[in-house]
Amino acid sequence: MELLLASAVGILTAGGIYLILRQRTFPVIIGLSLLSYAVNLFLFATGRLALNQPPILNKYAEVGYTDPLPQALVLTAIVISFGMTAVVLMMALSAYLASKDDRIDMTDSDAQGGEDA
Amino acid sequence: MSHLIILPIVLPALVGPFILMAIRFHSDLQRVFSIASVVLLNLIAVTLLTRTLDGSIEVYRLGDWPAPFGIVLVLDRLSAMMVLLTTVLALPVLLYAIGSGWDTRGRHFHALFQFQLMGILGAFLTGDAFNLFVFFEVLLIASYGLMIHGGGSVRLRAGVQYVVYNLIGSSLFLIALGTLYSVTGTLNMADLAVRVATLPAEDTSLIRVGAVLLLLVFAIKAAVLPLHFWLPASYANAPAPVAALFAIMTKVGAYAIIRMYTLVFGPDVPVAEGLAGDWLLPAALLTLAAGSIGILGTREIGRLVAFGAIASMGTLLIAIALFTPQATAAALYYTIHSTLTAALLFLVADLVMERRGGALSPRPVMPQNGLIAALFFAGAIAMAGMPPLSGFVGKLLVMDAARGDAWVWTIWAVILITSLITIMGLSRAGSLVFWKAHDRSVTPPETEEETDIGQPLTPELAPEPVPGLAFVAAFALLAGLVLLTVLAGPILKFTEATAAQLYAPADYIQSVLQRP
Amino acid sequence: MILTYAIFFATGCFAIALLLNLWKIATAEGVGDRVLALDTMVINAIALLILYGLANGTEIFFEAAMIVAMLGFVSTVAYARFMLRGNIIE
Amino acid sequence: MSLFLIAALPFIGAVFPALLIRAGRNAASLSTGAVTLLALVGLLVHAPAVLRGEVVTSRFDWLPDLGLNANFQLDGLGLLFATLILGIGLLIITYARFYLSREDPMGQFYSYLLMFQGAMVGIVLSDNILLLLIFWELTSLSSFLLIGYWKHLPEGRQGARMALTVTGAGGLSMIAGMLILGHIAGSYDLSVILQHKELIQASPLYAPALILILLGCFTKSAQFPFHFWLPHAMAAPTPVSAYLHSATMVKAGLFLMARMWPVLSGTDLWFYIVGSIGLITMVLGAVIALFKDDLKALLAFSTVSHLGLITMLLGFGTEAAAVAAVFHIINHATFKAALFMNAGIVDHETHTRDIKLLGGLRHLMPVTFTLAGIAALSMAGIPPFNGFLSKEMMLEAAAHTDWAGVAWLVPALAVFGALFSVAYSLRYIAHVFLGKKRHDYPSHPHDPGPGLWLPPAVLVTLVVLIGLFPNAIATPLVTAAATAVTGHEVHFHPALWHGLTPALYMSIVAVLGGLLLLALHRGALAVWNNLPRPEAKVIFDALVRGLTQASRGITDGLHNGSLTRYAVIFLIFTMGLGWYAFSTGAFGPETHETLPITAMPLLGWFCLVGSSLCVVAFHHNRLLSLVLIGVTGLMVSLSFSYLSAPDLALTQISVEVVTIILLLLALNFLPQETPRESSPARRIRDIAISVTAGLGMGGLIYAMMTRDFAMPSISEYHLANSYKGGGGTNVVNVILVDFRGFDTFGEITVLGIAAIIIFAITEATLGSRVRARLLNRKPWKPLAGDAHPLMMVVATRMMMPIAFMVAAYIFFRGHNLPGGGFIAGLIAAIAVIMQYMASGFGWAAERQKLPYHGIIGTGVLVAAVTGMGAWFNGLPFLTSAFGYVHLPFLEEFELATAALFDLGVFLAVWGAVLLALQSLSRYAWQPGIASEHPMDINPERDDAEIEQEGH
Amino acid sequence: MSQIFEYLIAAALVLGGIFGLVGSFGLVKLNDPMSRLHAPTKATTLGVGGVLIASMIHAIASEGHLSWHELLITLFLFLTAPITANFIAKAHIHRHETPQSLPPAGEDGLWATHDVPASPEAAPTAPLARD
Amino acid sequence: MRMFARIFPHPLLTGLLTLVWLLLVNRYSINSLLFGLLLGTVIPFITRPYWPDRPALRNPLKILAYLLIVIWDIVVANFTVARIVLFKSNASRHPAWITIPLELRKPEAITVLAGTITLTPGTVSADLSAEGHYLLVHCLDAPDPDAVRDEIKTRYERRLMEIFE
Ligand code: NA
Ligand code: NA
Repeated sequence: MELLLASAVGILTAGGIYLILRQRTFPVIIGLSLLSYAVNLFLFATGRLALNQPPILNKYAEVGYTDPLPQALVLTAIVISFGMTAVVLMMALSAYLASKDDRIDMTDSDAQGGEDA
Repeated sequence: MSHLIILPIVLPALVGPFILMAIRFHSDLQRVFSIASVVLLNLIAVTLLTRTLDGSIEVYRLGDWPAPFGIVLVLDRLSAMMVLLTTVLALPVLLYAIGSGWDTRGRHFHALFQFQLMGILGAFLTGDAFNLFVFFEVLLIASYGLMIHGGGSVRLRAGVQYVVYNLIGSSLFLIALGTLYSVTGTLNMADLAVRVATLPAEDTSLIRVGAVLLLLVFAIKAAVLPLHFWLPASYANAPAPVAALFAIMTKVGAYAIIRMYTLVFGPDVPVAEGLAGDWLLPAALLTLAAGSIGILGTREIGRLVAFGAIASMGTLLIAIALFTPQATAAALYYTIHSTLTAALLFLVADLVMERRGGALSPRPVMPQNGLIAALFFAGAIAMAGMPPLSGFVGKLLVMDAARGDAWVWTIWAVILITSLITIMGLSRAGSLVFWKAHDRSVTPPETEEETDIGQPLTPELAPEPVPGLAFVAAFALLAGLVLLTVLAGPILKFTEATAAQLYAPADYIQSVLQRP
Repeated sequence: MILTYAIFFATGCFAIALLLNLWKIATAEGVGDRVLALDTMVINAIALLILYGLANGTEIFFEAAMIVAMLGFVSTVAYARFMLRGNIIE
Repeated sequence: MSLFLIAALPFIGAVFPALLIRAGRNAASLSTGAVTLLALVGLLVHAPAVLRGEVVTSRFDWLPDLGLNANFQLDGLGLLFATLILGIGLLIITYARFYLSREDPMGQFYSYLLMFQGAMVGIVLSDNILLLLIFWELTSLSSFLLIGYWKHLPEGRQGARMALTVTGAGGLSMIAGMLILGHIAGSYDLSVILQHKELIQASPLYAPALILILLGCFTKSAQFPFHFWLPHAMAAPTPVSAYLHSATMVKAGLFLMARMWPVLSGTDLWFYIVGSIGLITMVLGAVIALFKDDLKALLAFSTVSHLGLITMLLGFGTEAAAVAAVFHIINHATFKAALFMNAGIVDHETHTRDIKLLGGLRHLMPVTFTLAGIAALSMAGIPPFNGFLSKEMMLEAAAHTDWAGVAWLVPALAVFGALFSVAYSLRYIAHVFLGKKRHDYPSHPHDPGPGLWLPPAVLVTLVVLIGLFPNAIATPLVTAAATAVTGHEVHFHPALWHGLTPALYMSIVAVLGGLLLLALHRGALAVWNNLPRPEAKVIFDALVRGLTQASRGITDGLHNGSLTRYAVIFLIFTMGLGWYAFSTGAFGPETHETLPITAMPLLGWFCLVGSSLCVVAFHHNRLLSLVLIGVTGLMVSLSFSYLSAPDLALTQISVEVVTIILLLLALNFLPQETPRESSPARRIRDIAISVTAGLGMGGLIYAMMTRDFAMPSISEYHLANSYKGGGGTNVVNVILVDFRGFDTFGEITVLGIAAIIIFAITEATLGSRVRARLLNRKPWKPLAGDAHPLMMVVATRMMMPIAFMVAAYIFFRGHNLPGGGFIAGLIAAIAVIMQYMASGFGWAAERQKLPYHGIIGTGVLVAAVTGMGAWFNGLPFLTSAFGYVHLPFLEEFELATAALFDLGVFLAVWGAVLLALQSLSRYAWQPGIASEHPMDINPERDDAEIEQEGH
Repeated sequence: MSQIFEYLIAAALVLGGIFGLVGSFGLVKLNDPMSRLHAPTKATTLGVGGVLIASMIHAIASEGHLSWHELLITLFLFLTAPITANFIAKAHIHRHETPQSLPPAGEDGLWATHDVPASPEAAPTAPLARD
Repeated sequence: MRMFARIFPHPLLTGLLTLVWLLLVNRYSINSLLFGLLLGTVIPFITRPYWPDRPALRNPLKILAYLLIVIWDIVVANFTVARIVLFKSNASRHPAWITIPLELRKPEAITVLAGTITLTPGTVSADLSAEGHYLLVHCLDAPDPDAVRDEIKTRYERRLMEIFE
């Protein structure tokens, strides 16, 4: 099972990074989403894997619980990355509307003037 | 139980939403509340600093949970100093934003400004690694908003780059924290220190990966080459007061490096052997080089200052990378200096850009040329590390601290040669902007390219800019630099005491982990 | 005993169903079919969640199933609306 | 007067002229003069004591930990220089008042001048070499301002930058030198350093220290090969040239060599570097000076030459030479400053400095001529003027100097230099003042008012007086100074006649040769002009331009705006360092038992991996990639569910849907396809990087999952105390709202900020020209009819309330079972989204204007205030209280402050999502977009209307 | 647990599983887009329904209390499935059908999806008057 | 009465929501009922603007009968569809579009009809006509489309007419 999760994290990471390295804003944002899945799973897995042991305290029986802390951390991370994604999406959209260009690189915009004194 | 420690976080966290909710449509009231909040923060910061002077460390246990199980805030000399530096910077920057009218060129400047402060101050105060991540995110997202304040296509595109780069960085932060947690089972920084120190020697690879990834995350913030690429475009395209405030953001990275690599992965911790200094020092040297070369090579005054900020981070990181108490003391002094300097120059750059555009090409004389030139001259002196301002003192301190290091000659050579390049670049820029304007051959450019940025959205409602206030703000920063120079002795005493506290982390650890 | 086999059988059915959906998503012609496959996938996933809860004797997955059901609807409608009108909340 | 004050006075005084200039030029100059005079008087008060051999000191601890202290001392050398600086300064101030025209900003000028003056005084009074460095660099800075004073002249701007670059570079190398020196001596205090000659000269660091310090001196004092900046600094107003570039600043290097003479001189290294450079400079400067037609250039190169002369003397390392050097410093200052002022008068009156256009001025400007004549004769070394005295001493010293075993070399070159010196000095007289009166002067010259000629006259008087009565006037000062330089008592008895010494013969040869050379000037000039010689400025400019261009190339090349490249560098660097860190550590065997791979997770793995690979493979079709990422999100959520993380599953899926909705809203305005534009090579590179990153990340997490915690996790405490101390059985939720509630507080702040940023961007964009573009936007594809289908609207009337119900349920149970404020907030938001999708944003918003900002603000405030509530019990922020409350007829409630905090979370999340949606829908707004009715087709309504119309 | 309950549950599960599989199989097998739409909207619904019924019976049988909340999911699915199908069908009509390829819509002229207003200003807010 | 209408804009919805709450908490006590009723009152009150009109049901009791028929049909439909999917080749299947003229006028009624059609044998409600007087239905396999139309009209629409109009 650990192998499955680790390889899934790896593939999500690879896919995310490949898309992040694309040249248009939209695939980059998709790539960031994929990467954030990978990171969330990664962070979650640092508590080790457990089946059927949700950290909901059982008053009636002695049962095992999986590590709740990484779950709480991932929750925070999910929320934050949601906010970030929304912002970058809006920025990318507005940048596109303002410049009619959705390239992520700005290689064109830095070549101007400058002379000797 | 003193709640003063948490006020630097809670106060802006209250004022921000209040501005959003209650006085969203009252620019004047927003200004009043924003200034009041920052003034109050300054008072709090001064009080906090005085409480650390005797070397005591205060711990604030959130939710009344004992460390390491809950989150703690820790006030020691370093955090107190950084808090005060932030608030001291914030006031003139805010005044400038109001004075120049920048605050009304987009929505929610003041709320975002408060949130930005909340994030920065929280990052300085927290004693929990994951909470540090959260505050990093708070300060980052506020910075995204501030960076694109006012809109405009170039700024937005630069903003997208800034955000994307930082999102990758945030992912790395989580990976690093996860790695550290998966080995040590804790998130509290003091507890991490204890556990890392007692880690079994036969299994250190993972913790080393976590440690180095964490360092990289901070290195991004601190704009260490080759992780600095986000900075020039972001800072150059950000509104000036924002860029000036960002001067402290790179210091957050520097702070975190100092904190983590003295407390948890200190020079004596075998696990962290060779993780920081080995590559950080050369990287810092290259950062300094890249920054100064940028200063000479740039075509635009905003970028010039941005590269100056990179160069000053290079110098600062050289001192940090030495990881000795003396060098760290020098680094802390230099931190104050470079923050105020970069802020001053960003404001000056804005004064220039507002009047003649930022291009380093001849334009006719602008209004208040002399006054702005004087400010630029002072800022340039500070940035180049020329006397009499604190940059020179800082440079000497850093060079002096490098004396015992094997790299001393390289460090000295790089610092001095880059100083020369910086001087050349700044004098070239100054001469072009302020002097060449007087040349009779200079005529106004035929067409000013039209921009759709930086115009007040509702001119009839927006309060007038107060140009005098803008100058007051710039001069206040300059005065700060003068004070930093004149009071170099006592301030250095303080940073030395701070460094001493950092390199003897037992106190910190004990204060945090003891049961109340 | 028979229950175990039944659960196993049903799980297997829905698992294969899920794979078929995935196959459709990977190979379909247009977006429409894929949205349909996604919608089916969501429903199959609900079944799997319930089955998993059944096998483990826990109701902890009920909420997940319910919310998946609700959200699957919303996202399918959103995709379809996008194809129809571009603006999904005009 | 305290030395500290003497050094500070000019700086303090620098404020006055800038402020007083509104009161008039006289006020500005008077205040400047008064400050200078005050400092001079303060200085001279100490003169008797110093001349007696005492050393006046003044100490002030500034940065004791660095060894940088404001320590000042005044000895003979300092007195000599300080007197020169302040005395000549006074004259220059007077002169400048009349020299500058009305258009020149005189307040600025005097401010700069005073700053410079203070810096110079600081240099010569410093008893701390770090302090000295500060003043040293300050002279560079203030001279930069002074040279560039006439901003409109390109020569001024370029000359200023050149001077700053050269002297700045020297200053920087001197910093290193001084730091080394201080390191060797163990102190940065001069008085200490000067006592450690043996220690210093024996140190292996002596050579680098010496060379670095000398670099500073040579650049400042325009020694070969750094001499070229000085002539270009002549673009400055003449008072500046007279002050900085003859009398004072250029002597700073000499001063420092003299200052350090006791500890640095006397070695071979010193002799060969300093002596040789001085010699070369002296000769070279003299030769070039002769062929300059610009008055100031002539004087500039003559200055170079004389500075070389003094350097050479200091380099000889003998006491006699040192004394001669000190004496010549005084003499040169007097006659050269006078000559510069004189040249300024000529320029001022004739409007030219070109010697070829001049001649015969003695008829029109007798006073000027007289002053020029005496000063130039002194410069030429003609008795009975002071220049003669020191030149004799120089020749005497040269005559006894043996260079690497060659006895004749130094004397011969010294005579050669002196010969040229005579020639250019006399040329200054002959070609400017003598000869026939011309009729083609650019202006009508006549003697200026006394304001301009009195200052040089004072200096010329000194030239004469020192020449005639050296012992009465110069000896005490020179003795004191030379004693300070050499470190022991010096006896100095200058006289016009020493008998038939070698120096006298050499002098005679020089004078006669000089006269001859002048006579042959035209021919010599022709030869000179045909000589190939490097033009320093061209080389320097090329260097600077090259450096600038290289910098630009590097900078633009590095920071080319390509985020993808930045990211690639970032990733490679990170992976490299990560691998380094991993491979240099120890890696033990697996300790944690793994779970078996069963069918269910394998299936999930297939779906997850398959869908994410599809996302990548089909990413060019943007809508499709959104559908596919929906699958991925669903699978991630199921994975969480399967792996005992129900809260995560709920959160993941809800966030997923809202994200997709936002992405769809945005995609409406974006291109529908991503073009294929990456080259195959680039794709391969990207694949390599991403696969490596994936392997790294997967490997890392696998390594972690297969190992136990090295120490017990703190979460054991959370499990143990969740119910007891936090009042909830859902440990994750208790961690979120209690143990780590502060994280959550930060997190909702992030979300709130995100929403207001989105709002702010919308405002900014709609406030710009983009608005018109949006209003005239055409859909990217033909639209379907029936925007608000009847079935959807009707279903929503049920679904939305049910969704709210579910949200309430999720909210209330969160503390004990999976759920909580965050998920509830998202579900509530989705409920509203359903309504928006059914009848349109406009229709819905018209019916219920939700104050989005207020909701977010309330949320954050509720959370904060809840946290602060604990303060009233004297407990820290976010300390929770809880208890179970039975309200009659209602469910048993756990009333926890944490629930209130969670309410804040709920509101912030809900508001944030809605504000984001609102912002996006504002982009889509076009006239008439908001429908009047909830659904487009409604037969009931239509029929009713038709019926009404029928009536 | 009594045998009868067990058989009931097993039957519901097997039935549900088969229907679920058939639905997804239909999605792959059927060759025209509109036909594919049938499979999931019905078969899958009942598939899940079967599982839910099984779960409900199981709760009654094992814990002895009435657990009806699976009904809620059924309710959701029954409420939403027609809407989903309607939207997907509309999307298909919009993209792949023309007014000519569909049966006539009687006196209404066009099917709603094809009834595109000329411009946003002329959005279908006011009905056309008819005799 | 008006007061009642303001507080309970849709009493049936209130009932439904209360039921939903009971199902959610999965606990059938008076406390839960009361709390569900509370939420079931508050939520429709808040969402009232989105459902402005109050459709009156003429014959609510017939709903139950209708429901039973539909559920039965759904079960049957599933077997039918399963047979078609599994055993009928694509070539021998006769998919068809059919137009169903509507007598129903109320949106709620039309929705229920369309929903029923979708959930029952081999038919999917695809679209409504421009004025809402016809329903476009797709049949998975309809050798005789007219029969399908007639059955829908008689089996479902007639009953709905009784309930709604
Ligand atoms: Na929760
Ligand atoms: Na608590």
